[in-house]
Amino acid sequence: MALDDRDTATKLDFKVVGTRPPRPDGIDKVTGRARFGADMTAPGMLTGRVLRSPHPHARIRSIDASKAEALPGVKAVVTRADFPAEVPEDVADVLDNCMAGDKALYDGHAVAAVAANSAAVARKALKLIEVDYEPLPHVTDVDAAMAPDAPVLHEAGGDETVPEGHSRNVMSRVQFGHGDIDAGLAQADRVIERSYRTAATHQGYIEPHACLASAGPDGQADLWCCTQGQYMVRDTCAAILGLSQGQLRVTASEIGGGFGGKTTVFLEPVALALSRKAGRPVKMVMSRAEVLRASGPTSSSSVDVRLGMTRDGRITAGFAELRYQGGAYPGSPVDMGSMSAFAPYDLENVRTVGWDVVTNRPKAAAYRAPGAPMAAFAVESAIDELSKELGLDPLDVRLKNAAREGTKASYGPTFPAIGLEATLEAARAHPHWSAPLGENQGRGVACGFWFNFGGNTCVSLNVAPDGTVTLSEGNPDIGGSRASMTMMAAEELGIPYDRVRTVITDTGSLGVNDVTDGSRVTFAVGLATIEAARAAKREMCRRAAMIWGIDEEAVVWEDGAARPSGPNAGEHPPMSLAEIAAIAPNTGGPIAGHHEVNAEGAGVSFATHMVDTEVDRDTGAVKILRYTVFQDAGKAVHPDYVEGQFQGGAAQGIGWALNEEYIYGDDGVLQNPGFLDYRVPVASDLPMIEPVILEIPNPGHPYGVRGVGETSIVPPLAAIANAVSAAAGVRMTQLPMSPPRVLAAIHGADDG
Amino acid sequence: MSQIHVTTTINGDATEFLCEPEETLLDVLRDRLGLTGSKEGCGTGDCGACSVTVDGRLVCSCLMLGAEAQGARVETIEGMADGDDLHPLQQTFLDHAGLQCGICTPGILVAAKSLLERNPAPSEEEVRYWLAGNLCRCTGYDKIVRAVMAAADDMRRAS
Amino acid sequence: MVKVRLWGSLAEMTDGRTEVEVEAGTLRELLDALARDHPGLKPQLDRGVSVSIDGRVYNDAWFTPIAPDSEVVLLRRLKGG
Amino acid sequence: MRYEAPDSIEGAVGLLARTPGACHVLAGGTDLLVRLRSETLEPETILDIKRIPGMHEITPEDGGWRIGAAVSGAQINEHDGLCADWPGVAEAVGLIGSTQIQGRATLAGNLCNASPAADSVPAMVAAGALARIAGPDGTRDVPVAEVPTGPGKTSLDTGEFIASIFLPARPERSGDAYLRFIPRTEMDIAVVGCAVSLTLDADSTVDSARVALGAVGPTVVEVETAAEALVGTQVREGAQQQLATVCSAAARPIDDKRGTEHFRTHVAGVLARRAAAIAYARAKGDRA
Repeated sequence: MALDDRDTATKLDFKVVGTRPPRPDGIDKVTGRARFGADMTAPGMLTGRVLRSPHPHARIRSIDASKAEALPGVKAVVTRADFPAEVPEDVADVLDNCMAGDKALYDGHAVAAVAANSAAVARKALKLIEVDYEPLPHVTDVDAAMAPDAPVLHEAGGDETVPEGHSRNVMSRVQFGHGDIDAGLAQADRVIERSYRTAATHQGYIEPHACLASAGPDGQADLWCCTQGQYMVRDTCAAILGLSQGQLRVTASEIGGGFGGKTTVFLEPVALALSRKAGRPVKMVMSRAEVLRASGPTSSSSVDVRLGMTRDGRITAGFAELRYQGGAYPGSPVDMGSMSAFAPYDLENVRTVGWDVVTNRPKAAAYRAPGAPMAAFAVESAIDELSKELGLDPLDVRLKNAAREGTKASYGPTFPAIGLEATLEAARAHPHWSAPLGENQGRGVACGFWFNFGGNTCVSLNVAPDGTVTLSEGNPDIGGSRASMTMMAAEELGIPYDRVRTVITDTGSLGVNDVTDGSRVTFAVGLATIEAARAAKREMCRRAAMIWGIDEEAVVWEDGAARPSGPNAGEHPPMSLAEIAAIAPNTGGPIAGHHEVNAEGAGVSFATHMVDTEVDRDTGAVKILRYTVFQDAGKAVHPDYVEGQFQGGAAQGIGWALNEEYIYGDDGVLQNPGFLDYRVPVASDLPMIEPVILEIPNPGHPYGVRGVGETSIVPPLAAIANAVSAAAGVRMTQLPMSPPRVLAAIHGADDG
Repeated sequence: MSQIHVTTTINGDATEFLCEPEETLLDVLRDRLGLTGSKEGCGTGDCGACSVTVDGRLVCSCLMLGAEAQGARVETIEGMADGDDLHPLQQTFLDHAGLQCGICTPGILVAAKSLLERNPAPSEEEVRYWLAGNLCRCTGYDKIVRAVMAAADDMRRAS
Repeated sequence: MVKVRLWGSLAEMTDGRTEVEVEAGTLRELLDALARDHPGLKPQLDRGVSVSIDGRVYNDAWFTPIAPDSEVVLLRRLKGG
Repeated sequence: MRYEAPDSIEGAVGLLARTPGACHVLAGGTDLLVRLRSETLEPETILDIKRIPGMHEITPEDGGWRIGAAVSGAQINEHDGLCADWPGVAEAVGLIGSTQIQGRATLAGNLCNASPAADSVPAMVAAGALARIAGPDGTRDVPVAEVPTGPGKTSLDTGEFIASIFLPARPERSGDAYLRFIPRTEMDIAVVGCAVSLTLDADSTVDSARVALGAVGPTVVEVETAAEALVGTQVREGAQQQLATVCSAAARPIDDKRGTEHFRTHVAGVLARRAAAIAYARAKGDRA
């Protein structure tokens, strides 16, 4: 069902929601007991390893695995020939990415895999597999890949949206917007036109991909893995391997970070294929180098912006052309970038054009608000530069143009109640905005927008005979969602937090749950949890009515107990949840509530970030001095973990802005596949990050909840670029703003 | 292939194991002894998720051979709580939401314990630099640093 | 009849019209009618779209009601991280 | 692969001599284990020197310090006497990797790994340190600068390994300092490094100096023109400027994933002047 008939009366008097209880998985995680992807073992288990292409682009003429197969201890070798020749269209690229077909399309592309009785034997076996490669010309840069004479990855080329005459590496084109750009620019007092570039970055979860597969000749299979969605893994692997979904049971381990990168499969189908062939369980764990070379980073981008503004700060027109490379297969998030680029603003004339381009790099996977940070970097930088040129306050300019309820969004629809203005007002009123700055220091602000999702959700709430409650849900808990679900169930049932335990089930125990992505879990699973609790309450009221011999309608649930209500209910002492549960066998059997929904209709989310930086003019080094995040959470269920999402997104954005990048050599080989040279922020790089939670209730959720997980990575790139540009006295238009790049910009400005 | 026989002490328990020469201490802990609390995030000493102490010294167990543990005293996350009594750091990480996904948490707790044993009153900057070898991708380190400082306070008050 | 706003590059498949009108009372009827009346849209509809109805985004829920005065906007299929 | 842990220098030398090229010395292991894992190194034998007596010790000798080959960075920075004499060497060692790496990494290992970017090597060169090399013919002492001959290559012969590092007695009125540039605040390999060691005369004028640069050439670069720029000065603005100019001129860096040629050349000068100022203050006895 859709949610148009849902209870949208937003609850205000919370007892549990909004407090900060300890998380239910906490003890396991501080004692080392929690079991993550690589922590599971099985009797008779083999070790699986992948052979990867050393070439960025090569035809695979043949693969001879006979020597590897003959090595004592090797139990199975698989290549693409061990997978079905035909798979459903929607998983064809996923399969090709997990195991190359005719061509290896990037450095690190899987070409074969072995299962052996030890890691040492598996390693040795990989060296015995003979692959006859025919190296082909390669391209890793998005603009170079669009050139007419660029090496072509896929002969078939792009879809019907790509105009004639483009490189076959252009897979699709999108365009959004309304109004007349030229007319709008003509009304402007000043127009700027700038080009921006961002490097590809990786989600950088600390836990490498890992799984343990066990498949039998009867078609039944079990898989344990770290993933953002066990149902996605089940359905994708079943489609790739020709298994039935019901025969494959997938259990999600504790997950050591995902950020979008674990919303697809890499090792899982390979492990299942190896296990099926070897007849033994197979465990596979990626090395960090494999994670960086072959799991999904996000796109690198090249974006042109034209923006017109009047002297008093009104944006008269905004145009952006976005080119994202999504690695070796179509599907970069350029469409999302094109929709979100100008979404924070109420513009009469706005247009974005997006190009999805393939290159010889690993297939891009989702990364926290996929596509939006790069677009916001370009647009928010241009707004900042124009504001400064016109001598205007950058927060005032944003407030003057801010989207609000009734604004026709740049991507089409009309906004309902949204929180952007509230974040801007809060930013302007915050002491950070008026704090003094020293020499070589600069302050930057930027706004960000992200969609939130709902999606397929199925939860079950079971009342135990002693009156405690187990909530079963099907979404891996990345950042504390079990705590939030427990809180919402306790709130709704009117019982203490510690009387509820939330567990995450395997695919066999609940209906389909969409992936933990799109900031959907607290919103959608929370909504289903509330509805499941309400169903259980209705049942408990019915049981109480039977006991009291009165109409069901004459019983209400208040403060954790059924109570008679209304003129004909009579006098009965309230019956608590525990009392009703204890006699459930006498009144009709076990008490449970469940809820299944495709929870569509989620709201959108906005944030404003403010950052102070200091630039060392002699070395180009940038220091983050102070950072404040202002974001609308709708309703913060567990404020600690809402703050954690704000802080974590800002930190990832700081890495993206300053030092993280995929560096390819001229040979098309990734030069920095490790945490030594893929430089994520370390503790000493960062200051405290102050989270300011605003609560503008989402009318589409009974408690007013909005998703909060992704929006926090959208503004930092631009906010930091604006701050560094102010501190260095020169506009930075390319990320990362690594010291050599900042120093070169300072020297360029000095020379000019 | 000849395996090496190693006698060592792990979390106070006398322990013997056989290992291949190339196996790291982390491999031994995880795959031979079932102590999977120490995590492998990189295998190259860049993330700190495998942090343990050896003879009181904080190290990455991925950068040490299992054979080198001969005669040593190894402490891992599994030995941090005393029965059901959590170490003050474990408690403050729960109280201050010092973890999100939790994969870096064991390494950070072991590293932070080693810091507080040397420096009972570290400044924020000292905490940040001491923990610079422990990557966390979820939290932005804010609540981690607060949790360590809070544990230091609690431990000073208790002593 | 329901007015449906199209994104820019879709308009190229409908002879440049950025808004089309179809007879539909639910999301399912809307998607069927679009594919029938505007075959140029079919490849994109088959790849999947999201639909904003009065400011809320829907992907699959066929029986979501649509009123004649509803604001209906086709969107690229949303994806998240 | 075999693991051997001899308990004498002679035993170690014997093993090394018997398995030429296929035996690798394990001290702290922070480089060796990374290379083992990446399979860029597949030795027949790993020779752990940590059970050889003296390898873990810092001992006074002739007014200076002898540092065993297995002494960790953490041990060095916990040694008050050594830190007081050679603060620049101590801070250079202390910059190698994380706290965890400090628990294992050694001066000798940093030297033998022969990375042009090794933090401790410029500091040891500026300090005039000697490496004591044990081998089939006994031991020999060589200046640290002569050990690395190129990226990953050393002048050690078959059967030889470094048994200890000797930091000489620190002259009166002298001080040293090491600075490096990295993109983050920790955990990176030096993009440029610079060590300065100075001795002053009675009126606080530089009497002698050594300046060494890291990561601007295939091996550490000792810049004699930089020493000349400092001698006879009180390291004021003009001398610092000249120092920066000659250090940038002496740099012969490459463009790579860690930095550009332009960046390294410029920052070599920047670090030299900053390090010289610190070394000068230390030599004067200022607490810095």
